[in-house]
Formats: sequence, structure tokens, C-alpha cells
Amino acid sequence: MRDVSTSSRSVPTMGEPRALGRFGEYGGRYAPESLVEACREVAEAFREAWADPGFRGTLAELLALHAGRPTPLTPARRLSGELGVRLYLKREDLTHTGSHKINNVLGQALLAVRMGRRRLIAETGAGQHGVATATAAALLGLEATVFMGQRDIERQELNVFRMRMLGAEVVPVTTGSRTLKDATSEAMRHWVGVTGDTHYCVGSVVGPDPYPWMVREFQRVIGDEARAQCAAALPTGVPDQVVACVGGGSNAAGTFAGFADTQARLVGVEAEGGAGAARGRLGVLHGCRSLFLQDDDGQITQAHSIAPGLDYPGVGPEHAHLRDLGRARYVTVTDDEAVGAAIRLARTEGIVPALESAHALAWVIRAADAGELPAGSTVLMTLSGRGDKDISTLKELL
Amino acid sequence: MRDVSTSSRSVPTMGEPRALGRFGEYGGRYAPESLVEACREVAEAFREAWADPGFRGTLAELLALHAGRPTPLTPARRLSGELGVRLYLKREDLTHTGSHKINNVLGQALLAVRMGRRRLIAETGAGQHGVATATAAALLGLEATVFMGQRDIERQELNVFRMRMLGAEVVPVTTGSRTLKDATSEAMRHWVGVTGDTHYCVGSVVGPDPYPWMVREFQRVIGDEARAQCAAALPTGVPDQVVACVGGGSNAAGTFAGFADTQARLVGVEAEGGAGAARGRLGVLHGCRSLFLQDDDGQITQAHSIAPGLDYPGVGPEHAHLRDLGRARYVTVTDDEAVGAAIRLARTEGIVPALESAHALAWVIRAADAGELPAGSTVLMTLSGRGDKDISTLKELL
Amino acid sequence: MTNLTLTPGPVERHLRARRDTGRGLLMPYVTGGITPGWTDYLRAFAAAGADAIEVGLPFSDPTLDGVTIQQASDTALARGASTRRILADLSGLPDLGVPLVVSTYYNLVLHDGGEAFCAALRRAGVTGLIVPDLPMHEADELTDVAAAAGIELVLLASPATPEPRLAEISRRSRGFVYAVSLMGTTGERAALGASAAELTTRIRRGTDRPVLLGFGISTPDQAREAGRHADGVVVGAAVMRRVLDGAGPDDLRAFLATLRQALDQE
Amino acid sequence: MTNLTLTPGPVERHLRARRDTGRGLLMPYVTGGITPGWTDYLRAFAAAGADAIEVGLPFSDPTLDGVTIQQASDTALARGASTRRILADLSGLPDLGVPLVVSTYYNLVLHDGGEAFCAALRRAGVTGLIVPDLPMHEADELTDVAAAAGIELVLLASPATPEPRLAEISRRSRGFVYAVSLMGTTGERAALGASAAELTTRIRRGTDRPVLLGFGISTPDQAREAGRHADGVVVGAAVMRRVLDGAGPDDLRAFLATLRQALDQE
Ligand SMILES: Cc1ncc(COP(=O)(O)O)c(C=O)c1O
Ligand SMILES: Cc1ncc(COP(=O)(O)O)c(C=O)c1O
Repeated sequence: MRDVSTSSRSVPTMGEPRALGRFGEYGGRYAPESLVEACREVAEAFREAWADPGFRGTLAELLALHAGRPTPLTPARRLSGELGVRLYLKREDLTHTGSHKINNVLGQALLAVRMGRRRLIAETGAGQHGVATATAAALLGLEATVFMGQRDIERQELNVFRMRMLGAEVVPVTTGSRTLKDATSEAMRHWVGVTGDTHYCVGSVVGPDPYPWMVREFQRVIGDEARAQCAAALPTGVPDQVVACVGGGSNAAGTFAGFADTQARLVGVEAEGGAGAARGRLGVLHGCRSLFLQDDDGQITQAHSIAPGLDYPGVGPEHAHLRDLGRARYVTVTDDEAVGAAIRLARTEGIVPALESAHALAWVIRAADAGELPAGSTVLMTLSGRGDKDISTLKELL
Repeated sequence: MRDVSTSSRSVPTMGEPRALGRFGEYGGRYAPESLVEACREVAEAFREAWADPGFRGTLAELLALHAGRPTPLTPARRLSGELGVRLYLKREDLTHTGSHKINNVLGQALLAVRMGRRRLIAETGAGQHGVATATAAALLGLEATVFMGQRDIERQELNVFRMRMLGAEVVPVTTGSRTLKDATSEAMRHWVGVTGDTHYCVGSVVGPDPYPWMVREFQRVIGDEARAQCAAALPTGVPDQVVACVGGGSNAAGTFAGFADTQARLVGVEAEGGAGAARGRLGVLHGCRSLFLQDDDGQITQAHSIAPGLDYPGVGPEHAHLRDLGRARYVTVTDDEAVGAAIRLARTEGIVPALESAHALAWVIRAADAGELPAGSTVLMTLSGRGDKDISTLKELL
Repeated sequence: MTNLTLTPGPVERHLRARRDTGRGLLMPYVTGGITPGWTDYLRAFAAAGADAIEVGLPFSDPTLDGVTIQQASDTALARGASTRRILADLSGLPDLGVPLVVSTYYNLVLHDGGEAFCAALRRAGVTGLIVPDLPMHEADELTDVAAAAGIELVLLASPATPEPRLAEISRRSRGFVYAVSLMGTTGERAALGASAAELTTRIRRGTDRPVLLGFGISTPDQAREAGRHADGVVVGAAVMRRVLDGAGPDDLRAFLATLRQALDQE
Repeated sequence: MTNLTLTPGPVERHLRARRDTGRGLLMPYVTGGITPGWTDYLRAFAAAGADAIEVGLPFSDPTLDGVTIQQASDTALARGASTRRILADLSGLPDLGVPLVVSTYYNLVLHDGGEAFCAALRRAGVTGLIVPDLPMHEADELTDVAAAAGIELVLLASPATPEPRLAEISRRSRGFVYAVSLMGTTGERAALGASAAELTTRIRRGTDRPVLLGFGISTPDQAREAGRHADGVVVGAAVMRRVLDGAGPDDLRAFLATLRQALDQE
């Protein structure tokens, strides 16, 4: 079953990008000229901060004291029994605000303070990144404005109110598909006018350089922790499979980063209707060269997923590169499979996952059922967030 | 300010209760004869289990791997600055399912398995204990039935669906005030018929012996962790004030247990409309002798609180005892103060607390403003849960 | 400590005497204050051949009662019923020739304090007391206080009560032993559970005190069957459902007569 | 590497020549495919005295455009506009006497591949290209590919562009330098920002290539003022708002005439 040619290849993957923020042929800084300097400043500030033990220490402290890191590695005992594999869950759902998004946001908010910014802006889909941004802003005394598609505002009411309660302004975006893609465009438009005092806190490993790199580095804590926890908990030390859902790809990138130099097979799971990595073609959107869903005329098509955080027609450039390298593979699952997986995890392990995370699990279930995962193989899956935000969606369905 | 006569008194408080489950004159096992044997079995099983390092180890593992313990001790830096005190938050909101209730439930569910029970029943007010029970049941392969007042079902919709998603049956209780008190009565009635295979998982330090003692012991992890964390983080080692909200009183009891033998002043904060400890009189309800809100005829009156978890007319017997001893004091705050405190914490620290927990904070704010807490004094407050469940309540208000 | 050498009080003497004639005992229940003229039900009970009458003091949180008695309690409380008023109503009654036994939850006893409460009962002509949430191991003090006031504190035994404890309950109970027929709350049931006979047999092994079966006994057939094992029956929910449905004293008298007859046939 | 020694292409030659007569340059914009007879707008522009005409290829995600051009793009796409159809429409036009400059987002260029895309432009009579999300440091390859196809790739400069980079942009831009007048998206504004004059001055220090100010220039007064600093103006949203409101080619011709006049008065 194991594809030795792929997994034993030793590529120096998931290090710093090449010049101009390139991961293979992807990435770059395809920003309007008005944002180029702002991006450069972020890149420079990040590079300095990341090399500064003081910054790293402050961030580590915030992650520990405020966000609740490290998150546990939970053996999913009953489900493992049913599936015939050994499934471990990296519990990002237990972080403050309920998803991995907080890891990145605390990093960027701290960077914003270091850069003398007084305000954060962000796009959000599921609302998790928006809530995380509002949270970090409150914590560090910054202002926050969050752009959110009108459609997502409707299906993620809870998060909208949480953001407002935290003091953030939520700006409804009524253009295009009224989801994450359009919220991102609107945030970029807004940023152009306010670069002087405002940091754009991008929520995934997308956008112009340095975002894909920086966000992956801020999310690397998932993979680094999981690597150490696996080493302690697994007989084999390293899991056979490392699985995460992929919207823009930040929880996957952070997870994969911890295992890039191992024999573990990396699997990114996309929504059937938002499969940038699995079915996108080369393009440029939101500042980076990557894979995007497009029609025959080169127009970006609208993604469709029950999971708002996966409702994005593209994927981060590094994932496109990992796909080309064969280092990671990207698969898709349907809305129905994801909902089924969410219910199954609730019933067997007492965990209601975010619908985004349920995609990763749906693939594990399918692959185990299909015998694609040999009996007894070890699977590390990042549970990127908790399902509270999706309760009203599920309620309508069930 | 410090009341030396009280705080320096060395009483062997918060150990095992006296014979017949007595805390001073409170406690006892005032169960109908049909439940006496079941209570005795629980007491015996708990006593054995609690003395068994194997049981303790399994529980500790569940708490760590599944529930995300230890929870952080978060310095509330911005709010502390505003208040002129040093406020530390014990972050039970970061546990799996979002409140301290999971600590107790994992303990009782494990005990139920040990006792050969195949089913859990529980009462719930806010729904947090119900969700925790449903969660533990799913995790350990037990069935779960949760009794919940119709009024609470309406104001805690999210939690109702979470329980169902986790596979639990939720039984609406339409008698009396249709809140926690009535749900508790209904759970007791139901238990009488099913003691053979069903464990009644009481959600707070109330009910017949051994519940008040057992639940406090399962919640002691809050106080024990906080004690060690304070020792490491506070210049004084022990905080000046230890504050927690009190519904039945389990998060407070668990917190206080870690500090009972210190100089720290213990403060339990009740809802103005559910102030069993502060304003109740001696009575017996739900199996124990304690303090309850009653009218002139000895009828139990209905509590009223915006926080469903505090909407209970009584208090656990050990709190009544601590009050009599002067070891802890019990204060009340209004709905409005609690809502104000919730918003303030959101805006200053990026944490949306449960409305229950917001009561504890409201008192801290009031006491700091009133100069009752000397400038620079250290305050440990247990943040018993997160506010997601209260968002719809708050939304209607704000 | 409870004085175990006490001679039987009036309730027990009365019930023993009747039982010893071979008569199946009947103790109907009514929630005090349920209707304006609620004491008329007591007269009807006596007239129908009750051997003792149980008067419930309604409590806000009747945790051991099923829906019927919950509803009766709520109704009575909504009408303004209270310990004081109910006892006042009882005081006004002529001697019905059968003992009056009050039942209520322990909170109402504690509210006045055991001594005052029992004294008030006694003044109202009550001689027995049932407190379903005051189990044997918590009851010593009240047993003594009640005895001192001339009130017999009846203890309940349940199918779940294990052996040495059951004997203890039988021994310490005053008036009679209240045998809870099934693991459940009060309320009408389709049939008498097997646990009823078993429990009665077990109680009998340790005492010759009268044993009344209660909880769920709703029909003449059930009363007849219960009468085969125990000395008699307590009938609560079956009475109160009729009262809640609007039945007056005469209707209840007719209903109780059917139970009386069933018990007598045995 | 970009060949920096190239002689100016036709767009630049045309604009230089007109500028050198002292004329303020006017480049109106239209979203391709916005109406069935949309190319009539081009004729009207030429007739009103445009010095170059910008044709937008609508893109699904116009991240640098304000609401007007977003809406225009959506409308055109909903009508079925595509690179292919718009270029086909342009191919059918007679020579308008002024250079045609296409503007679009980089995704549409990449979609066909730079070579094929530029060749198609050239076949349609287009000689200039503006790609607002292809900044200078990413543009080398396309600059060369375009040049090889006879297309001048215009680079944008922004008030935020720092010094050495600004000179580099001025040097590497082809056709003209597109000076973004303000830190913002396209769209009409109440006034020309101070940044416009400043930026133009800074660009001029490094090049004598024509400099057109764009973004937000909406009125004759603004055009006049812009003309004082730069060699001319690009007018997009002010045109497109009128088109979206139903204005026909004649209306636009009249509007552009007012701008022409304003520029000429300077
Ligand atoms: C819980 C959760 N998981 C996953 C995602 C997808 O983001 P990414 O692919 O960047 O991890 C989101 C985005 O909102 C999310 O909220
Ligand atoms: C978050 C939270 N805090 C506090 C309480 C009150 O319970 P206790 O007083 O037992 O801690 C509840 C009860 O539901 C709760 O959900």
C-alpha cells in the first residue's frame, strides 16, 4: 500500500520559501502596487520577529496562558476500534475561541503591535478567524474590523455576535458569492486605504508573500506539538498518515510542517465543492499564484461547501507545491460524508467537530472502510475546530 | 480589610464529611427509601474508586487527553490594570464542552462503568452538565438521558441540539418553574425506577450523600491545579481572594478545596435571584439538608437568574457549612451586573464568559471599584465556562 | 435515640385491632386544601369504610410523586393551601372514628421545627405522620420528637431496601409499616408489581406490625390482590385523579366502597 | 530579463507625441462587453478626443476595483463577456486613431498563458496592457513576452511606492506610467488627493515617459487639476457609473467632451 517512492523521497520541503515568496512555481506577491510596500513591511517585521527569542517567548506565553496550548493528542479509542486503525486527534477544538485560527491570529496581532499598528482587519468565512481576530484585538488593545460574506453572516450568526461582543466591527460583504472569497477581496480593498495604521490579518496560508509562509509558521505549533506527542504516544513514534482538512490550508500546513521530514504520508482533505488543490488550475487570486477553481474563460468559480471555512475556490500556494512534489496528496469528500463523520465522532468519542474538521475525518473513515489504510495503521488527524458554530446548520439538516 | 479572625482560623474544612454525609448540620441522605440503597452503592463505589490509584490514573488520563486539562491560569492583564488588582482567571472555559462540568461527569461516568451501569441520567440547567454527560456517555459507550426544564430548553437551544447530536435523549420537564429545580426533581423520580442499570449523574455539589462530597472531590482538580499555578505565578504564592460563582456550588467547591487550608479569603458569588447561601433558610430538598429560598409557608420559591446554571433556589450543603464557619462568604450580583461584566471581559481580555462565570467577575469588579479589594491585591477567579451558550440570551438583550 | 420499647400508639393500636378482625385495611389519601370543602372527602372516606385517612400537606417540590399528586399539590398550593390552614381545617372536624395520618415532605416539617410541627398536628387531631424523604437513618430525632407529641412516625420500606435495614425499618416504624409496592413514584398503574408481594413477605419476617402497601394501587382488583399479601392498602393517585377530574365526596365514597368491598371479599 | 534598451512602442510614441504638443492626455475606460453594442462607446471616446482607450476585460474577483467597476464587471460577465468575445468585438473595429490598452487581472492572462494572451491582444489591434495585480517585481516575464508580441505592459506606481522602487517602475513601465492617485480602489471621489501631485512629481524625477493619473478622477475640475501635475488622466468609474445608469455613447461623448475641454484649458 505504501508508496515508497513518494514517502522516502527526501525533499527539503516546508522550509522558508524561495525568493519572492515562491513555493516551487506558486506563491509570490501579486499584490496591487499600493499594497506591495505594506506586504514588504509585514515580511520584514515577521522575519525579524521570528528570529527574536523575545517575540517567540511572548507568543508562546500567549498561546499557553491565553489560548490553552498545548492542546491534547486524544486517542479516539471507540472509533479506532470500529475502523480498525489507530486514530489520534490533535485537539485544536480545545483552544480558546474553538479553532486553530487563534494560533495564527495571536502571532499576527503581536506582530501588528510590534509594527506599531493600532488596528486589525480580517476576512472570515466560518467566523472562526473573525472571532479569533476580534479576540486577539481585545486582548492586545487593538481595534478590529472583520469582513464577512452576507451568506456566511446568515449561517454563522453565533460567531457574528461573538465578534461584536468582543468589540469588533463586522462588515457584511454583499458582492459575488457573498462568502469567503468576496470577504477576502473586500478586506484587500479596504486595506489599500489604511495600510499606515492597520495590519491585515490574513486567516489562512493564502494571500501575497509573506502571508502563506508566515501563517504556516504561526500554525506550525500544531505540527510541532503533535510530532512530540506522537513520539511519546505512538509505538512507531511517527504516524503512518497525517490528515487535515484544507480550506486555504492553514491547519493542514501547520500540521504537515511538523511531519514534512518524516516518512508520514500527508493527506489534505478538501470539500468536494471547494477542491482547489485537487481540481484547481493555475491562477492568481488574492495576491498569490496557486491553484484555483476556474471556468473555461478563466473566471474564478464559486465554491460550495456546507463548511464555510472550506468554501474557498483556491488553496494556499505551498499546498499546490506539495501536491506537485507528491509530498502530500489532496482528496475530497462530500457534504454528506462530512455530516456523517461529524455525527459519528459525536456518538463514538463525545466530540462534535467543526464541519471543516469533519471533512478530514470523513476521508479517514472512507479510506479505512475501503482498506486503503491497512489495519492497525496509525493516523494523526488534526481536529481543527469545534462544531458549536455549525449547530444551526446541522439542526436544519437533521 | 482582612478579617484575621476568620482567615487565620485553622479548621479542617473540606475534608471528608462526617458520618451520614454531614457538613456541620447540613448534608445527609434525605432520599426516598427507594433510593437509599442506590446512594449507598454510589458512596461505597466512590470511596473505593477514589482510594484506587488505577481509577485515579484513568480519570487523570481522561481529563488530560480528552478534556484538555490542565487548564491555564490566565493573567487578566488589561482588566487588572483597570481595576487596580491582579486578577487571574482559572480557565475552565477551555475544557472540552466548555465548562467545569466535564470534570465531575468524567469522574461519575467512569464510576458508573466501574459499577456496571450502562446508562447515565442527569438534570441540567444551562445545558452544560447535560452536554458534559452526553459527552462522557458517548466516550465511554453508555446511554444518556438528560432532564431539562422546558424554559431552559428554550433559552439554551444550542446545548439541546449538542446533546442530541451526541446521542443523548433530552426529556423536557414542564412542571413547576420549568427550570433546573424541576429537572432535578424529575431526574430523581426517574432514577427510582431504574437504579439497577442506571447511574444518576448529579451535576453539582447537591443531592443526597455522597453526591456533595463526591462532586466536590471530582471538581477539586480546579483548585488543586490553581493552587499549584498560583504558587508558580504569584509573588505571594497564594492569592488574597479566591472567587467563584455558585449555583449548586460545584465549581466554587472544587476551587475552594484547593485553598481551604490557606489564608486566602473565599468568596462565592450567587445570582441575586438564586441566592441560596446568602439568603436561604434551612431546609431539605433533592436529598440534602441545606439552605434554600422558601416562602413563609416553607414552600421552595422559584429562583430567577439570567444565568440558567445559577437558577437554583438552593446551595450545596458544604457551602452552607462554610458560611456558618465564616470560612467562605457568599455575596450576590444582579443580572445587569453580570451582563456588564461579561461584556467587559470580552472587550478587555478577549474572553466571552458564561453568564454564570460573569457573576463571579461582576463581584470582583464591584469590590475593586468599592475599594473592598485593596489596590494590588491578588484575586483568583474561576472562569467556570464559556459564553457561547448564552449568546442568544445576550443577543436579545444587547 | 429512639425508644424502641414504647408501647404502640393509637394509630397502630387502631390498625392492629381492625386487622385482627380479619379486615383488609384501607387508607385513602387526599391532598389537603385541594378544594374549598376538601374535608368533606374525609367524611366520605370514613363513611366508605376507611380504616385510616392520609392527608397530604402539599409541597412545592414533590420529588417522590407522579403527575397526579404533583398536579394535586400545585392545585392546592395555588388555592393558598398551607400547613397552618390545612391543620386548621382538620381541627374543625368532628372525630371521624379513624386515625388521621398526615404525609408531607421533610422541608415542611423542618420549616416549623419538628416539635412545633408535631404539636400542631396533634392539636389538629392528627396522630400519624409519613415523611417519604425522611428515610430511616435520618429519622431518629423526628421519631422521638413525634412520639413525645403523641404522633406516630411511619417509616417506608422499599423493594430496594436490603435485609438488615428492612428489619430495622419494620422495628422502628410507628403506626404501621408503609410498604412501597414498586420502584417508582406515586401514580396509578395497570397492575400490582411482583415486588409488592415479595416486599410484604420480607417485612412480615421481622414484624407483626400492620403493613400497608402503597404506590400504584388503583383498582378493586389490585386492592384485593394487595390484601392477600399485606394488611391493607394506601390509595392515593387513584383518588386524586378523580378529585382533579371533578369528582365530589359522594363519587369518591362510591369509588372507595368498591375498594372496601374488594378488600372485604378477600 | 526585460530588455531595458528597447525603443518606445506605439503607445508610448503616440502619447509622447500628443503630450509634446502640450495637450493633456485623456484615457477613458470601458468594461468590455458591458452592453450589446459596447464598442460604440469606443467610437464615442475617440470622437470626444480620447488619446488612448482602456478596455477592461471583466474578472470575477476585481480586488482593486470599487463598487462601480465591480458592478460593471458582474454585469458584463452575466452577459457572457469573456476575453475571447471582447477581443473578437475589438477585431471588428476600424482603426480609431488612438491606441487600445487592455486592462485586466493577472488570472486572465495566466489562463491563456502570457504568449497566447498577448498574441490575441495584438491580433485584436490592442497595443497596451495594464495588469493591476501584477506588480513590478513579478512583471519581468510578462513585460518581455508582451514586448515580443508588440504589446506594451504598463506598470502602476502608487503613493506608497518607496523611492528606489518608484524609479525602477518608471524605468520598466512601457507605454506610460500609470500613477495611482490615491491609496484606495477605483471609484469616484469628491476631490483629487494631495498624494496625486506628490506622486507625479516623484515619478517625473526619474523618467520623461508619459505619466497618467488614474483612480478617482471623476470631474472636469479634477481632470484639470490632475493635468497640472501629470501628462493626463485615466477616467474609469465616472464613465462606468454613467454607463450602468443607462447612458449611451452620445451621453458619454458629451461627458468626455467636458473632460477634454477641462484638460485643454490647462
Ligand atoms: C474549524 C476550521 N477548520 C478549518 C478551516 C479552514 O481553514 P484552513 O484550511 O486555513 O485551516 C476553518 C476556516 O475557517 C475553520 O474554521
Ligand atoms: C458555566 C457554568 N458555571 C457555573 C454553573 C453553576 O454550577 P455550580 O454552582 O455547580 O458550579 C453552571 C451550571 O450549569 C455552568 O454551566
